[in-house]
Amino acid sequence: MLGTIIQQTVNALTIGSIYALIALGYTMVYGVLRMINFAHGEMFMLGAYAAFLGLSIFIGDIGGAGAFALTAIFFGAVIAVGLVGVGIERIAYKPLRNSTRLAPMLSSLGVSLSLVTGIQILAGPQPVGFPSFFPATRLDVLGGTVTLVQIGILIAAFVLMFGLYMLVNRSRAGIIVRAVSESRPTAQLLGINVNLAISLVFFSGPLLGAAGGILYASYYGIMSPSMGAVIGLKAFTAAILGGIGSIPGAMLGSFILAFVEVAGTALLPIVSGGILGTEYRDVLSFTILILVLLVRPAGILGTPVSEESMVYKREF
Amino acid sequence: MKFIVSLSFGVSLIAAPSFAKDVTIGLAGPLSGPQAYFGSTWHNGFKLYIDKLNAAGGVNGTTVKIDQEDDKADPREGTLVAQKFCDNEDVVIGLVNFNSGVAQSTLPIYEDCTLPTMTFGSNPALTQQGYKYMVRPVANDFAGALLPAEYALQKLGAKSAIVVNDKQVFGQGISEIFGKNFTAGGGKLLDTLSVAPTDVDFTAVLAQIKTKNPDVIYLGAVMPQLALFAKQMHEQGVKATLLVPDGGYTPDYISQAGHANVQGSLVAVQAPPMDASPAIADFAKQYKEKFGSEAGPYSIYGYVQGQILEAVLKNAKGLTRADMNTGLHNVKVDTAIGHLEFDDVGELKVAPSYLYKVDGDKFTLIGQK
Amino acid sequence: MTLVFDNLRKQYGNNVAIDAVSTRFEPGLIHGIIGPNGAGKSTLINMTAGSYTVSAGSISLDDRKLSGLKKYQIANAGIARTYQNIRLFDQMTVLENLEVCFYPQEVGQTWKEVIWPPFAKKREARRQDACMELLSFFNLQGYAHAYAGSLPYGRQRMLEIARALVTNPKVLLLDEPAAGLNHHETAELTAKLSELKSQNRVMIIVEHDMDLVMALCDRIVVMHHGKLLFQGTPGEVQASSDVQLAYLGTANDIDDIKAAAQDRRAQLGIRTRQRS
Amino acid sequence: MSSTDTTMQSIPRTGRLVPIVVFIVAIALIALTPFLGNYYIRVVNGLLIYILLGIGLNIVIGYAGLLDLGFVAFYAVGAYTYGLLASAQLGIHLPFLLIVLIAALLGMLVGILLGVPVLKLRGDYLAIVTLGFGEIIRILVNNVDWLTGGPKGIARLDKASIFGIEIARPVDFYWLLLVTVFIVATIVWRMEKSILGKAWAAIREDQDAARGIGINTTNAKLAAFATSATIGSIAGVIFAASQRFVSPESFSLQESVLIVLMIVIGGIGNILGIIAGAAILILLPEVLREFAEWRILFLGLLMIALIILRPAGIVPRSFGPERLIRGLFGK
Repeated sequence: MLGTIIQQTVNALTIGSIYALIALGYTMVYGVLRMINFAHGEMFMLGAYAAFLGLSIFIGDIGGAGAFALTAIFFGAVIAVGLVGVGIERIAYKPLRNSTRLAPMLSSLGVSLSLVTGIQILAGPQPVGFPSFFPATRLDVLGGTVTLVQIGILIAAFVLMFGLYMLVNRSRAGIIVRAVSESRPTAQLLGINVNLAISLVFFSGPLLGAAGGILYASYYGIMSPSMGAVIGLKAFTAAILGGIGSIPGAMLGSFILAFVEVAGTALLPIVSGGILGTEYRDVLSFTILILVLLVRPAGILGTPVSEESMVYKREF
Repeated sequence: MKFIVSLSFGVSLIAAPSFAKDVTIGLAGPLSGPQAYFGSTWHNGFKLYIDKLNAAGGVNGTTVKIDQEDDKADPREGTLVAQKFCDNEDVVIGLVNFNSGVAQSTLPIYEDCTLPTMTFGSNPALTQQGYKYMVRPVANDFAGALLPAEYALQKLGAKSAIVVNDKQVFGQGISEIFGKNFTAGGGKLLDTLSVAPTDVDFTAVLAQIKTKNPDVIYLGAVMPQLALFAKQMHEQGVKATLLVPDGGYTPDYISQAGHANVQGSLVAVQAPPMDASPAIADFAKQYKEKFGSEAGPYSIYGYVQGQILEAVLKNAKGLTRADMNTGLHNVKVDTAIGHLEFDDVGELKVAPSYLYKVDGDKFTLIGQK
Repeated sequence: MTLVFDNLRKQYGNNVAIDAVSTRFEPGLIHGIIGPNGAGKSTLINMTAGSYTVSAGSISLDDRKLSGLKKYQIANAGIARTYQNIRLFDQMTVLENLEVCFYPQEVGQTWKEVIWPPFAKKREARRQDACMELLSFFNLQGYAHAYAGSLPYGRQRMLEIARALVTNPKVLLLDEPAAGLNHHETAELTAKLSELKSQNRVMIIVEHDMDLVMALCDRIVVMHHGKLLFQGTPGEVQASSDVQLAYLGTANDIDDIKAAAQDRRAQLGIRTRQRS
Repeated sequence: MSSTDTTMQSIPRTGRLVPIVVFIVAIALIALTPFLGNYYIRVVNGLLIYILLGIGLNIVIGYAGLLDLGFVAFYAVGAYTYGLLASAQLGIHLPFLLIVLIAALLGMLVGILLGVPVLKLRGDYLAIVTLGFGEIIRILVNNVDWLTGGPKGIARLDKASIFGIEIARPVDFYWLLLVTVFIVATIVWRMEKSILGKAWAAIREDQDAARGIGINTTNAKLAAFATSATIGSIAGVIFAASQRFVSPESFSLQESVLIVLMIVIGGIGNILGIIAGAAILILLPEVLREFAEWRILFLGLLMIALIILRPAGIVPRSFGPERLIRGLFGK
């Protein structure tokens, strides 16, 4: 029993940390542009494909690759995707910055569709096996089974999230981003380079998402053009749950969602006496999301919008 | 009228006037979206054979044209494609619908326009609705799930099983049949679990399965879930033997799951071993030469459907839809996967079924029926 | 028809924004609420209109308790307001901005409007006549079919007041109506507001422009740090030593302070730019 | 008043040419369609169903300004109502029009039940919650096998008939859909012009100010939600009757998103815009069918281009049915 609990906890933490890496991108973009970036799941997918391309060009056989080469490819891939993110913002979202809120969101849907289909045409629609960045060693912890890959992912995700935390809270770039999130007009008035802040966000968000994608592909051993859609939706749900716009909220929301999913799978059949099977897991997640929002309409850590301080009169 | 038609839709979809010695085969399957891989590789198998056929001058001088359409695995798109084939008088046979769900919505349309089809959807219900213009050149799920259950009980000595399915028509159907066969044979079904068709993480389900410690697990799903499940099953320390349906009969199953993770896993397929007959080995080689990639899990069926078509054309009295329908129902043909003929409702009379075990990098035949 | 504040209190966490305010606003008079920034003037307006909840005490109109009602119910009880930052329905025409105010009275027969075009036509004509009359009063009739968001700022202010007046409210709350207006427009506003004075209406104005307040208001409430400091006629207010000490002494400086703040921000802005 | 006349940005008045051309083309297309092949009629039928769905969802998104990403749930309610009440699944075989009525009421009820708890949420939170409801309904439909047939769906639905006339061929559905779209569009357009429609617009522009002028926003939003759900449900019934098969695959999140896209690309808040949007997103992939996945790539890029070039949609909000009619009759 204890073994199962440990095992399930590690499972949830692993999924949660991948969700968190993606959710952060949603929440940061929302912070500066009040926009839901539906193409963000595709950054996750691009990360995996970029790393795969790097691996096949520079290494060929992963077995012979040293840790340094792997790290270099990892960072090369995530930075490349970060730049793609900045480019996409310039082309597809920037012209719409003063338009309705729906316009950039739907433009991002177009970007998402184009990227998925583009990769499908370039690399084929089929799922492709992805080599593991970590040795596939199983550990036995008090009867529960934990793999080295899971621990590696946890460490990598936490290092990245800590890095982001330091960047946002301790660096000048972070101050600029936070100022723009607080209020774009005021930041503009204060002479802050708003474009720079937005570019920073569209660089670091996709970068983290791509990192999530590489970790994910190497954990599950597979990647496919459509991999970003489902996980992107989940990460977005997590970001909303935690309070979109809030960076700690995105992380908290991700881990809560992951634990709810694992608990749904593990406990739903038992609690409901077999009436509700594991297939109702997503119903449970969405129900909890809805209940949380009914109590806290702006998510767990989000700041509720007071009527007189509404930045936007129109919601969309 | 045809002029207006093409004008108003901005593109001419009307086939050029055909010579009497041509037939067109309508191919419908998912060519875009997540299932595109299955649809396109299945169709490629068919194209491979037809190109060979045409290069050799056709059948009795009749060459075969292909009209390949994307149904996006969506019932609504499927009906549009079906109607398109129906309206095009040159189309005499439809090679249609990878998904049973799509077939359910298109079969009535084909029936209405008397266009005979070779249907790929393997759900048993399809042939039980009285359609007169369909045959199913693949074994239905009854056949597909019988052999693994028998093998598990008799050869593996399994006493308990857990069934996992993806809540799709195919996955749920075939795993239910496995469950029934397994229980009927004296085994104990500990639990039936469902996952979402888009899931990639099965760790939570597996940790629960681990506590019940079944002898075998039957997974009713398709690739890549089969590989993901096998990999995570091993990583989560679940010791049971994994049984999977035909989707797993591909090198991807071994490579994507990781070599060590699938050893001993059983795959039930309607196809004989790739190296069992020279025909299949030859097919695999030709496919790779032509398309530059390994054959997909269902490519061989496309190839076999080409062989069926050849036999039908050989013996046909004419080239009308009615002739083709008669031909299909009466066909007796030796194909790459064995001898095939159809019964009254269009089901295979003898549906060969084979069971393989993953052994190293290969699938080893361990049973057949 | 008297608006009564009884021991009113507003609290955010430990922060008390309004403390023990009791006063009465009589009809037929124009009431001004003044006080330095942060004194709680706008908070009073927002509480009255139902935008903010009341922490303790009560607001009532005659014998009807308003505090605790929902915002739309308060509006339907006859309280109309304008906003510090103009809040018009930008993508609706000027005429529609006014027409929509008939919703509470007319919504019950929407179905009849939908299925019976002549009824809809008659109703629309009646509605539009009433609105056009009001628009003429504010010299906005020429804009009737323009989108409200496209109007010049000063016209938007006028339109917002017109919208508040469509349903002939018992209480009219104006939150800094002169903010952002030029001298000419302020004069026009002063004239229109004094014309609107009526025995059937309580008018309350929160305003920084002291000239306008002193010229227009019959009675003034002075707020300071969330408390009611003084109330009386403009003359009494100007004469009060309390008010002079707490407020009027710096009143002339408010603009200076604003300007100083502007400078500070500008400096900060330059510094930030240099940094980044 | 001449000075204000020149400064104001009044709604522009185009000549009569555009309305007359649009009208003639529309009439010609409507009249020609029945003479086309069945395939083309089916394509047009699909288009009409999406127009119907677009009109329904537009009430919530275009008029009331609420982003609903779970609209397909109501479509599913209608489709399964037909599936269950006109098939061997429960052994019930009710007439088509009765089912339309039942589905309309049921759609409205579900709309209100879903609306009551969620409508106090704002913007993006409302969007994700409606998305969640859409997914919940789809998962339920996929899993309550004893009722809905689960992933297998319900096959062999009854042929529809109205007053003894069988509605089975594509051309029958064409006329049925055309009449339905016309009636629904007229009703919805009149609702938009009514005082309720103006309240929706006020909510869209500024919820708080709308409350400030006495609009019970919860009720007005509920009315929008319920009307939209009713239309979605009716579209579902016709869809099920024309496919004679229902399964959960038809009610994925992508469908909801597609309808939102249709509305925004075409011209939000405008019935004519919806028709334009549907034409692009439904007809274009059909026309480009032979290009397989390239057509999807093209569609994606086209979406970005259209939104950037015309963020408010192809057809401006001001060019609505009213302008069309005015242009035609020269008023």
